[in-house]
Amino acid sequence: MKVNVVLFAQARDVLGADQLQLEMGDRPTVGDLKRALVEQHPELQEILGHCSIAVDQEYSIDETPLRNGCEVGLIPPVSGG
Amino acid sequence: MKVNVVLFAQARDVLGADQLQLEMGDRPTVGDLKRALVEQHPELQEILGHCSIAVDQEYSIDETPLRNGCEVGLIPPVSGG
Amino acid sequence: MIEIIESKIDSAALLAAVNDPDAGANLLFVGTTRRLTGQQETSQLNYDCYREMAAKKLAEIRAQAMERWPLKAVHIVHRVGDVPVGAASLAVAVSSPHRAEAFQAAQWIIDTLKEIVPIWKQEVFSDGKKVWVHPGASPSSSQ
Amino acid sequence: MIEIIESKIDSAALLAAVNDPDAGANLLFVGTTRRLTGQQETSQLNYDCYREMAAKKLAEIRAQAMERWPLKAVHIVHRVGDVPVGAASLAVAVSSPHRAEAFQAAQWIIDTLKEIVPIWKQEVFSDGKKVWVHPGASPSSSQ
Repeated sequence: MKVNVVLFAQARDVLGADQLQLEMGDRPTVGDLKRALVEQHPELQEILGHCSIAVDQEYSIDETPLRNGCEVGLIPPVSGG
Repeated sequence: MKVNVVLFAQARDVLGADQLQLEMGDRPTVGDLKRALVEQHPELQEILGHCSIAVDQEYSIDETPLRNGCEVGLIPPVSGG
Repeated sequence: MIEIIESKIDSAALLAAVNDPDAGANLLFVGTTRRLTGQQETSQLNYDCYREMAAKKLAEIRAQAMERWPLKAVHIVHRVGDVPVGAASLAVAVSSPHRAEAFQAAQWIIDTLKEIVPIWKQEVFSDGKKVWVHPGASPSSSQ
Repeated sequence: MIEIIESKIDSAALLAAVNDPDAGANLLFVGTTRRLTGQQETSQLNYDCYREMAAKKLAEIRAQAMERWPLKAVHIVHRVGDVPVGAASLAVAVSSPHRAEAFQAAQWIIDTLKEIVPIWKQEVFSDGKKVWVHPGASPSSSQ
């Protein structure tokens, strides 16, 4: 299953792209996605430890399942206002 | 000594005037003024119990002395804002 | 800046006036005449004012706030005389580097103003009855 | 009303929009770009935003505030993209019958916004250095 991850702020600068595509196994969870992100993009390791993962614009936990076609966002610590 | 007292809000409505003049003895204090007010204007008794007295635009205590020509204000509980 | 005026308060101008490149937080509070108090409908407020003393007390409140919090600017405007429903009777604008002190200072300014500044509100109800608001004293109404 | 815009925020219009005859308290908070953070001089901020999620989270915050306090109206506008020093990046306007709830609600809205809404600030310093602000994460700068 392919998962698209949209990137913001420092994570986007680190990768030089505003999204990336991950190749993942069957019935993946957010926890699986985090591991795949570090494996396939080790340059994200430092910021990833501080990031939340949004699935379909909602904050997730590691157990949250990923469905085909869902929108995943990598959310560094926010600083709006 | 004559003392002018300026009146506001309900106290002014009760007296139907925006100031009054009190005849007082020598070296009067704010406490003396309050007693003179009730004696000479008994209709003020009720509101007076809730009022502060300002002397030259400053809140006073009963011991505050009144000087010749000072400005005395009768200050009902305030409700600005 | 401290003002006691008899005309409409220009709140937007007040907010613009506290803007400062070293302030990150700008807070504007506007107190307006409410239509309902409990079940009673207010048609307007009349504000009486001991003008010289009110101006002095407002200036003291402003100075104390600026001493107590690291504010960049403080403006207080109170309207007196007749104030219709929905119109502003009070506007307080403050600016500060961070927001916590702007919120604290604005609340303290309004609380203190309502305690010590000699300004009085008379409610004019829709049935024509008029009542001076004197917190703690028994109300007396007049036609 | 919730808005995420790329142009100047019209704060005065926002305050006017929350006016309500049953509200006695109208509060407007405007967050502006500060020139100084410590000793460093900021020339502008760039805000990045996960737009769909930010709009959703802002709407949730607004709905929760209106449920929690007896507010008459709540408007939140966040500007994204480039915001020069002194300009507004955030405006929050609330109205309520009494002032305590307006102050509480506005502070809660801003605090919560800064915790959960996916918007990110990049400081552009006067020496050209750019730093994303990611509270808790170690800063990394880029040209």
